[in-house]
Amino acid sequence: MQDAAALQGAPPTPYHEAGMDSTTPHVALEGVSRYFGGITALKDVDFQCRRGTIHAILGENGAGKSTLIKIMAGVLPPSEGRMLLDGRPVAFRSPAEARDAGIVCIFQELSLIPDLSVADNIFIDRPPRSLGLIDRRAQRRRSEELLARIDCEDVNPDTNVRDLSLSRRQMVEIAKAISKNPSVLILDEATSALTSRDVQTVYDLLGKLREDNVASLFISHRMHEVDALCDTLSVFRNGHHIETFGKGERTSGEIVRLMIGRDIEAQFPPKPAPVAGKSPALKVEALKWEDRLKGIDIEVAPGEILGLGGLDGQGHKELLLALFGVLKGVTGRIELGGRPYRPASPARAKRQPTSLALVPEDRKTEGLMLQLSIADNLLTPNYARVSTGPLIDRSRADTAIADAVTQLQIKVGDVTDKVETLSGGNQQKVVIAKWLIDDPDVILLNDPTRGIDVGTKQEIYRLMRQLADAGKAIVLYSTDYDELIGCCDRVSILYDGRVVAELDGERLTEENIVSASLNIPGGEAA
Amino acid sequence: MRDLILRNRAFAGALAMFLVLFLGYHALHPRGFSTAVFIQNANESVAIAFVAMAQTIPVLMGGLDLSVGAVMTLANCIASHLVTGSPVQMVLGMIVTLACGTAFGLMNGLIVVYGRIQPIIATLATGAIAIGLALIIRPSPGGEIDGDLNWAVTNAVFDFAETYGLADDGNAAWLQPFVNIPVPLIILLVIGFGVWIPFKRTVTGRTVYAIGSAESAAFMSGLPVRRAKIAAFTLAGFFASCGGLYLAIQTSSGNADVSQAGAYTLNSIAAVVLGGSSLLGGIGGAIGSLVGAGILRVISFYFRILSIDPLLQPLIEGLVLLVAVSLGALRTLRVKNRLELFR
Amino acid sequence: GPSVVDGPGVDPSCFAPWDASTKHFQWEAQEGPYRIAIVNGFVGNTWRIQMIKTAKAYAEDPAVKDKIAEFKVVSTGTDAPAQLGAIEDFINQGYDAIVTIAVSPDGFDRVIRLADRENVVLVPFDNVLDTDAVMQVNEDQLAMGRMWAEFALKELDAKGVSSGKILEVRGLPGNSVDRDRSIGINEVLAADDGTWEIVSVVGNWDDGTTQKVVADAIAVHGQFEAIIGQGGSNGVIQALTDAGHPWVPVAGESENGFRKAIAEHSDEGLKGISIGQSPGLVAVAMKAAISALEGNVMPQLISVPLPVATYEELEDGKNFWSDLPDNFFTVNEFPPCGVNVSGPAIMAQDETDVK
Amino acid sequence: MTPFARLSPENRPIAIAAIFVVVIVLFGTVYTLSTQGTAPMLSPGYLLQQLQIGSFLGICAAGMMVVILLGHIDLSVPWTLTAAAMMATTVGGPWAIPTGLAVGLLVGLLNGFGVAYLRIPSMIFTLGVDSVLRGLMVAHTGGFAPQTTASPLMRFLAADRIAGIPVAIFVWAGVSLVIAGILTRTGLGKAIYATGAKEGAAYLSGIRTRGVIVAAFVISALCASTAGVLLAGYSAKAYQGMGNAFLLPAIAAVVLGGTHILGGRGRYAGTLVGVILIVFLNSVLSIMQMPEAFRQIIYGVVIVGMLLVYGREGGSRT
Ligand SMILES: Nc1ncnc2c1ncn2[C@@H]1O[C@H](COP(=O)(O)OP(=O)(O)OP(=O)(O)O)[C@@H](O)[C@H]1O
Ligand SMILES: Nc1ncnc2c1ncn2[C@@H]1O[C@H](COP(=O)(O)OP(=O)(O)OP(=O)(O)O)[C@@H](O)[C@H]1O
Ligand SMILES: [Mg+2]
Ligand SMILES: [Mg+2]
Repeated sequence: MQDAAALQGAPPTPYHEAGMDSTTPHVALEGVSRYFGGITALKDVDFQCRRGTIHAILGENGAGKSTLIKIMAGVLPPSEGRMLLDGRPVAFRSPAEARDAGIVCIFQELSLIPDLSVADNIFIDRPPRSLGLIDRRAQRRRSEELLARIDCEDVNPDTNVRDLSLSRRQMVEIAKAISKNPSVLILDEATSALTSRDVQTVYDLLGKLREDNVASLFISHRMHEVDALCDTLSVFRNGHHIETFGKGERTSGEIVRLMIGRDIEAQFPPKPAPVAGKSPALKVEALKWEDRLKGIDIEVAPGEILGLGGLDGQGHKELLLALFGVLKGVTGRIELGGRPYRPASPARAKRQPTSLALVPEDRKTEGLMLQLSIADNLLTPNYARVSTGPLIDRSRADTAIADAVTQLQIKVGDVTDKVETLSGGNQQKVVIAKWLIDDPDVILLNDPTRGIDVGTKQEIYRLMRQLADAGKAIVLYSTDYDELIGCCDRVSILYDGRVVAELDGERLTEENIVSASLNIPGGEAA
Repeated sequence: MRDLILRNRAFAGALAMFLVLFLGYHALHPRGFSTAVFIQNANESVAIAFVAMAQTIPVLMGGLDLSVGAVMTLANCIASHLVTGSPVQMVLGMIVTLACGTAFGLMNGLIVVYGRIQPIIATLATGAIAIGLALIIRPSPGGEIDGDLNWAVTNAVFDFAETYGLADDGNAAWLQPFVNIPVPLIILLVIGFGVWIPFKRTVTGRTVYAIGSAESAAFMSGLPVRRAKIAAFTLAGFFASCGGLYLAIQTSSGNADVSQAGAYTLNSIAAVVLGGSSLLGGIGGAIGSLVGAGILRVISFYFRILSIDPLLQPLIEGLVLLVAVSLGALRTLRVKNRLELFR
Repeated sequence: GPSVVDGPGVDPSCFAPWDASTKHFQWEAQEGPYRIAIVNGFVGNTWRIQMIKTAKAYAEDPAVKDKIAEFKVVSTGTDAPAQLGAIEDFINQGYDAIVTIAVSPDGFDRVIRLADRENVVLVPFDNVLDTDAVMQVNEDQLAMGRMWAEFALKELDAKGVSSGKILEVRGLPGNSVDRDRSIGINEVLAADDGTWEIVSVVGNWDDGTTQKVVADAIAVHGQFEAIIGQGGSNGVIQALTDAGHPWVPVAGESENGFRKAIAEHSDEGLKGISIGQSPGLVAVAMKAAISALEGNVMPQLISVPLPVATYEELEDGKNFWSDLPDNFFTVNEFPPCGVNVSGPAIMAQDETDVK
Repeated sequence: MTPFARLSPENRPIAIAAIFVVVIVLFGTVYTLSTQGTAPMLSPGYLLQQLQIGSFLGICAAGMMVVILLGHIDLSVPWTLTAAAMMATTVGGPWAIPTGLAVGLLVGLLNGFGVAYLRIPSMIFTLGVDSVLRGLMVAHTGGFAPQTTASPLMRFLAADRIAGIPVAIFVWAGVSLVIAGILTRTGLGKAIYATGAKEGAAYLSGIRTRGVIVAAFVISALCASTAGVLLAGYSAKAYQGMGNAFLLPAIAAVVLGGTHILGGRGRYAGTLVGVILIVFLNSVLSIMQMPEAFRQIIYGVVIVGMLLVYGREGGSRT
């Protein structure tokens, strides 16, 4: 592994920022390392951040970003080194202590309580009180104010968080964070599921906070968000702090190279020319379910990648679950490989002659069994495939696992390690790989690159295209417009449980996606 | 919002079930709707209701306390030695009894938090310890609890006043609206509401719910997770010892009955479920469990007024319990997204 | 409540006072027929089931049928408040007499007070109360313990054995019956001039536990000269058989299986004595309740004679039944009381075809 | 504790429990040597006899483990065991054992149905089933005098010996092989772990999790009924309440063997060691004629103590 300076061919640019140089940084880490057993998550990191800036932290999956902010937020103690707040050493033993010092964090794995109401969640640890007891009315009123501040008037403070979509939850999480009047606000991939409208709200918010002299730390794998927003950028790789620089001092290409230690070629693999007249592998007509799907028509042919776009909560998730047999009471016509198909259960879906696979939304609860080994996870859908009678054939199982690991280049030490020891990107690969062993014909992907670094994303894009070329039909839902445009042969935009537009070729542009997503009449033509 | 209603629907359903059963019983009873029968009903329900409330708090946290019955028994045995003598001594005895039970709950909490042992197993073990201690304290049943206290506390307000010569021997005019209320009911409601409702509206209480709903999120949100866990088990110990203390006064004695302790623990879980709390945590409340305990008791009341073959009674009781808890399954049938089943 | 009066009471052959100092009660005579309830505690072992069946059968007995207007049985489990509640409920419902097996020897003060206030006759039997404020029916547990031990010593003496290990199998810990029987046993053994090492194990009165603990004890201690078991006697026999332990004198309960074994092996050395706490006690208690309601003078504590059978007295078809299951309790009748519901009659009610 | 640090989290409890078993046996030996001058605990005869009695618990625990791996629990074990034994002896003859096992099958299906299809928490559904079974057996015993004598085959399996070794131990070994085989070698076993670890994820992976749950409860009930049939054979008859002594020790054995009570983790070898630990602990306490009160306290302390020694749960705070 080259070090950063060698890579640049020049010593690292010293970090400077107009007018702020002389002040002590608000938060500073000195020589911080963090080990998990044998794993080094952070090594000898010096890091500073200042008030009144928005500071991006960039790096591949597993670079140590989350670990860094967990140390700052009191979730994890550092193994070595120390932390300074306004020049004074501090050692937080819990998130509560960090919060008392003004450091508030929105964690990657959200920290909302599903069975409590939005208002309860926003004021979870410091509710307004009267006579020592929680004042529910005041809490509700102040929640409404906060939600209004981030343009979320549509969220009722009395709703249970369980009933909110992921993007609404992220917004509630943001409301909760700002309710604490932080001096340091940390967002760890807190915008990963937000749609562009909400992202804009968050940008505005962060801008205002900057004016209020708050230090914001922003972790995201979406480069364009970082470009648009941040004053200062820090790149981490393999637990090392590689470099910190000001906005505009590096091109995106350079940043990516700093992050992954090499250049990457064009982000998306080229699309093949469309082949007409193939009979669809999956054909859906007038699919309805509850009040979420109101008559969906889509079809996708072998070799094709169909994108699903649109604002969050328009029925994408339900569509994929309905096809996979998870939902009850689905009506409409579905054909798989030309044969009628009635979804009943995932077990049935995967045993169809034209078989289905689903990479679900949340890999931690729906995709993986975190405490089981990588091997067991990979084999979960495939035991029938590697068994003779009731008994598992060990050698066949081992081959299948080895093949999957090589095919997806999953970075594993030992396949008997628990899957929770993998970084997020590699976990995601495990979810995809376990289905590839099953050799499905139609692959349903629910935002498979959420929270995945650029390098890994690119691998996944390449893999999707390879699978399509090998004759698979792919349905890809993504919140990332670039991804839809770059990857998909065609994109269907969903709005309120219906397909409102189908875009392909020339018409597959960000503008068209946005206007169709908002269901602006005629917008598609614009 | 929908979920909020659903949450209350479980409680409302429990309350409705209780009322139907309870009113039906009184309608069939030859002396239904009389003070004597209310007193009897209340007396019989206090201990199980306290133990059910005790069980609720760990359940809300997503755990189970298998020691509640044993702690009740332990408190019962302690009280049988201490609640005697002069009024001051008796009050002191009661305080010590409650303190012991609470301390035992605290110990449960400390083991769960600092030993990082799953509550169900930790309390399975500490429950055995509590029973062992109870057997040492009271190798064979007995005790000399004050007879007046027994009579005063297990009757209506009037008898209480009369026994202790309060309010003009219970004849004071201002007391008249209350004279027919059973004292055990008052004790139950005062302690139940007086402790639970405030607790629920503290950050610690809310944290108990949060832990049951999503523990790591609770921790990340800066909630006092450890403190809440310890508080939950401590409060469970307190409620369980209230049950034990009442039992001691009610029976004027202590009895380290192992099978009774086990039965109370299991019934407390059934009461919690009948009362609409989720064993997965995060949903429900102690007041629901109070109602759940009532349901459990009323079911058995029916055997006393209906003519049912005595040898079929256990079967019928089992079936009714099974059907009652299965009513919760109706919710499952309505679920349209199967992923919601897997919480 | 009852007034305390001078004895003697009615029908002393059936309602024998416990001892000379036993006081006597008399209730105001009430018009029959009566409403009688039985409040059982735990249900789920053979003894209790046999007891309930006996109660039901006795209520149908021509001698008392006309005196009973309504008869109800409930089992409340090992839950003191539930049992107290059931008793109180029946008092509230206006029942005339309540027969009960107490789940605890204490704690009935309140219901006794209520029963007295409402003139309800409360009759605990079997597991009785530590009080002299109610009329109770029981066998003398202390005497039973003594008799077991005396028998064992007599048989050992006859064999010429004067030292060795004696195994005592105890019942449910914390129960007063267990305590009294054990006191009786140990009193006699201690007073004997032989040198006995007493090994004591806890069998909970149930066959399985008893079998296990006896088997363990044999494995550890090798051989016993005699075994005195409070209950679960079938388990004692089974453990001896399985371990190939030589037959020795065994004192035990009145299970049919135990008596079968004694009858079969007494020649080989299984000198046995079988004394039982009879499920038929319930009938005596019911009869006592009715008698009290009729205004008769009743002893406060009624002693039911111990139904003893030694190996010399066993007779198939009379005090044991070789063709019936092991589990039921043989002694069920009390002829002086006119309680003639026999064990086989109870346990084979519908069984004519099964046999 | 340091030598254990290198063991995997699954194996650590097993090793520690095994060492504790040895400690118990040694302690018992020292005790008997000092009080009676003999060392029965070291004699093969005594050990075999203890294991023979332990085999009933062992078989119950094997089934219980499968259910616990799912994160569920089977509280109906006591009366499943009793009902199987009572029905087996009632029918008698060659059909005794099949009848007993059929009872287990039915109970397992019922439990599985309630938990998997109605989605009632197992803690409460199996409790209800237990009391229904108790009610059925009370009614059964009270209806007419059912036959309670074990059939000769039941006697043979539970009480006889082959080459000096109790047949019951062979039965236990057989059950152990089957369960261990299912857990490690079959898709069903893997599906049990997967479902226990995260049912939603397992379901979305195409595992029929409801079927898996039913299967696990059937296995548990079959084990309980096997134990019931054997126990009736050992006692030569069936009786009310014969299962009461097995529930908590079975759960304790599973947990002491390192199986996680919330499911997804655990090895069968651990359960085996856990059973042996409990059996020998009982033996020593019996030999010492320990009063019930102290027994209870010792059980509690041993469970808490062992779990503390096993160490804290994995790093994550979940
Ligand atoms: N609790 C833990 N136990 C073991 N290893 C851990 C733990 N937490 C983090 N790691 C390891 O530390 C390294 C850094 O993880 P970290 O979460 O900081 O990465 P990240 O930069 O946030 O990645 P991502 O972009 O995927 O969120 C990874 O290799 C990870 O495997
Ligand atoms: N209990 C644990 N044991 C071992 N490793 C852990 C544990 N918890 C977390 N990790 C490691 O921490 C790393 C970071 O986890 P984190 O929770 O930040 O999400 P992530 O997996 O990095 O998500 P993503 O990359 O999709 O953003 C993971 O890669 C994982 O390897
Ligand atoms: Mg991260
Ligand atoms: Mg991440």
